[in-house]
Amino acid sequence: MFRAIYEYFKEILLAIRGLINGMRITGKYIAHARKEIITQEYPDNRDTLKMFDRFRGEVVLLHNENNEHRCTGCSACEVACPNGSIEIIWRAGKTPRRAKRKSRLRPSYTTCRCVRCATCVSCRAPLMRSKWGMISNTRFSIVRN
Amino acid sequence: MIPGVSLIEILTVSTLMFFIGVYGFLTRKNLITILMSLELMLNGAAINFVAFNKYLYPGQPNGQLFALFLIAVAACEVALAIAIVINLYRKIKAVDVEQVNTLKH
Amino acid sequence: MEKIIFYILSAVILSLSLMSVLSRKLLRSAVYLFGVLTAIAGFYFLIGYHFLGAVQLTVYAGGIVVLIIFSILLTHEIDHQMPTPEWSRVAVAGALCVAGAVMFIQLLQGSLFSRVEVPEQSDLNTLGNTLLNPGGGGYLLPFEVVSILLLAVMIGAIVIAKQRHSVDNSSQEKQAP
Amino acid sequence: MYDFTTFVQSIGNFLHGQFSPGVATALEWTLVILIYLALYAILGLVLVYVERRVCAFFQLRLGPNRVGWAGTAQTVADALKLLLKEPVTVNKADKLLFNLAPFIITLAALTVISLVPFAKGLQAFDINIGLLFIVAVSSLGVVGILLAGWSSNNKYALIGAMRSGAQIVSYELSVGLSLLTMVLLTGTLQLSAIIETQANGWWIFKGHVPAVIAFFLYLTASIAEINRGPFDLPEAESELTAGFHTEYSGLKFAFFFLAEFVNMFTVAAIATTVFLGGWMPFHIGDWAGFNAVMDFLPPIFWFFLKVSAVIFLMMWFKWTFPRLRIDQLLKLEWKYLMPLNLMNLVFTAILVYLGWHG
Repeated sequence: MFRAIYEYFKEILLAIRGLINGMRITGKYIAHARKEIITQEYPDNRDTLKMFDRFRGEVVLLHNENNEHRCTGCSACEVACPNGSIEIIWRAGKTPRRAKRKSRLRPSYTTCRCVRCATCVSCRAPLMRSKWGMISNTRFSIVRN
Repeated sequence: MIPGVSLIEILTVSTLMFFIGVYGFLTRKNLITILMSLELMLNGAAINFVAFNKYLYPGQPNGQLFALFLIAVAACEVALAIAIVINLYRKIKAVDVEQVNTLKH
Repeated sequence: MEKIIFYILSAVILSLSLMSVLSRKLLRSAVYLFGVLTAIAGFYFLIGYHFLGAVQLTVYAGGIVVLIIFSILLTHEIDHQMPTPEWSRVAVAGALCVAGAVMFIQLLQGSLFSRVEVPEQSDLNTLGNTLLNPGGGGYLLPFEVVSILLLAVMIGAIVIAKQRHSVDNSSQEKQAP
Repeated sequence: MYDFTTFVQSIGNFLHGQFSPGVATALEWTLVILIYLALYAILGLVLVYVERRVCAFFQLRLGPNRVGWAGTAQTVADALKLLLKEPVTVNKADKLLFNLAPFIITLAALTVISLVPFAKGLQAFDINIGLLFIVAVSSLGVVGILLAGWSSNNKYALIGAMRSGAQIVSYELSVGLSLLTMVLLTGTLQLSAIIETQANGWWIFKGHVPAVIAFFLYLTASIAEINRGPFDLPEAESELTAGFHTEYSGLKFAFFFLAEFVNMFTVAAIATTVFLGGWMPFHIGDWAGFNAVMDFLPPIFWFFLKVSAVIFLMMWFKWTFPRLRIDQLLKLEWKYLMPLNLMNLVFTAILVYLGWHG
């Protein structure tokens, strides 16, 4: 009888101690909330955010300072891509000589199909790079031509 | 008392409410609706207690106390009735009074 | 002003109680009953008995109606509609009720109530003192009797509504191969 | 001491001087109703924003910080979105009850805040049974919840409503009992009179151990009564989609949402009134200078300061603990809160009988 009453009150006191412990921990969190926030406000801090080297994101075609790329249209990336998100489109020119020109080359890249495996990057090293940058405000920017 | 309202008007309202309850009690077959009609009748009676207290003996709280006891007894009655209804539903899957026709199940 | 409020309240009470009795959907009639009880609490507030009005709101509108709604939720489907009662029953009951109501109202019109003019007191203190007074017009004994009644009802309701496990177990054992 | 009684009376006198008595009363009522509706909307908007920000800080996130300065206009944008949404009604629902349910909940929440004394004389409805009336009216909201769950014709909504009903009906007892303890100490039910008794010290300091126990029991039980976390299992998102308001959308959903947050304010306001001295400033014994400085702040400021402290405590509580299971919830009420409350009540009764209370 007295044993049961003792156990009952002991249980209550232990519960109160547990509650205070839990609230102390979250209280510590909110006291240091300004310093320890782990959220990244992503598109705003794109310039300062450092990502690790092995990060894989959207693939981009590298351009030099004259805004020219060195893609020859070998289709190795198209072959390597597991789910067909890259497609090399040759625009049909009037003559075969003009059809071979680089400006007529149109690599199409669909981000919504891409799984960011970066298999395509390993084909020709300096041509493509896997880069973080997957954010789009409109649905038209999902397909890159 | 309410200025401009005579005792007779309040009693008329409570009488009409009581007889509406009686009508529901006689025509309904569902146990829960019978219970609700009973509540209407009880409330008509409670209004009578309160009105008589206010209009005839405003110095004493006796009518109020009767209404209080009435509310307490109504709560008891509803609790028991609902226990019975749920038990009945468990046994015969219905709460109609006409389907309760066996003495022991 | 009080007169207008009284007429509005009595119209609400009468129309909602009629709808509660006549509605064919069960939960709707419970909601109309809720409206009636709240309006009666409003009537108590209007007449100046605040304590009684608050008790009416707590026990009736917050307790009994919730119990009734619970039992409806446990025992009915949503598209359940009660059958209309047969016309002979409606006729007999309606005639009885109308006759009774007319008779009572006739009686009321003929009667004279002698009003006693007593200066009103602060009602909550007298109410509490009378309720817990052991002698001299006090109501301590009914109070205790009601509390014992409440305890008995609580135990009784639990015993009635409790599932009997022993019966179920024996029936299951019989069915088992 | 700032006093609003003369100010309120002068408005009443002005109206009665200008118009006939009936019109003046009607105008007064309209004014009060408009003020309370505005207060309701503003409270909802502010509390939703504060809740989201504070919750984010507890979880080391940022919370809404895009719309307006530090995200302050976020709730306005959300409210506009909810207003413009289509009010969908379920095809097989009981239309009348489906549309009635949000209004019952809103009415209950609004009626309760009409009793809260914001400052001396700044109270719409100073009734002599105030505390009992609050307990009575706050128990009406459960009818709206049950109706919403039933009339949606959805099993998740029905289960959520049943859980909510069981929870509210059982936790109401603890709320009532812990307030009854304080009624024993104060000796009155009227809210303004309860505040008057705390002129020489708040009850949580003056009422010794029983008042402190009653404060924490009241806080726990009323958090459970208004379905807030960690007792928010009627609307447990991971188990019941959204509980009783699964099928609601647009404005009707906003009513449920607002009522929940306004109920939070009401609970904090009643705790402030009964335990923390309402609009009374913080005084320490005989420190005349300190007390004078504290008196300098207007009472309405003190009231809202205390209310926001209690609300912060409630949010802290919510974002610390995981959600309870239904059997744990009912066990907490019937095995721990109720007996503790009863013991506390008897203890307080002995204390008051011996005349040892402040």
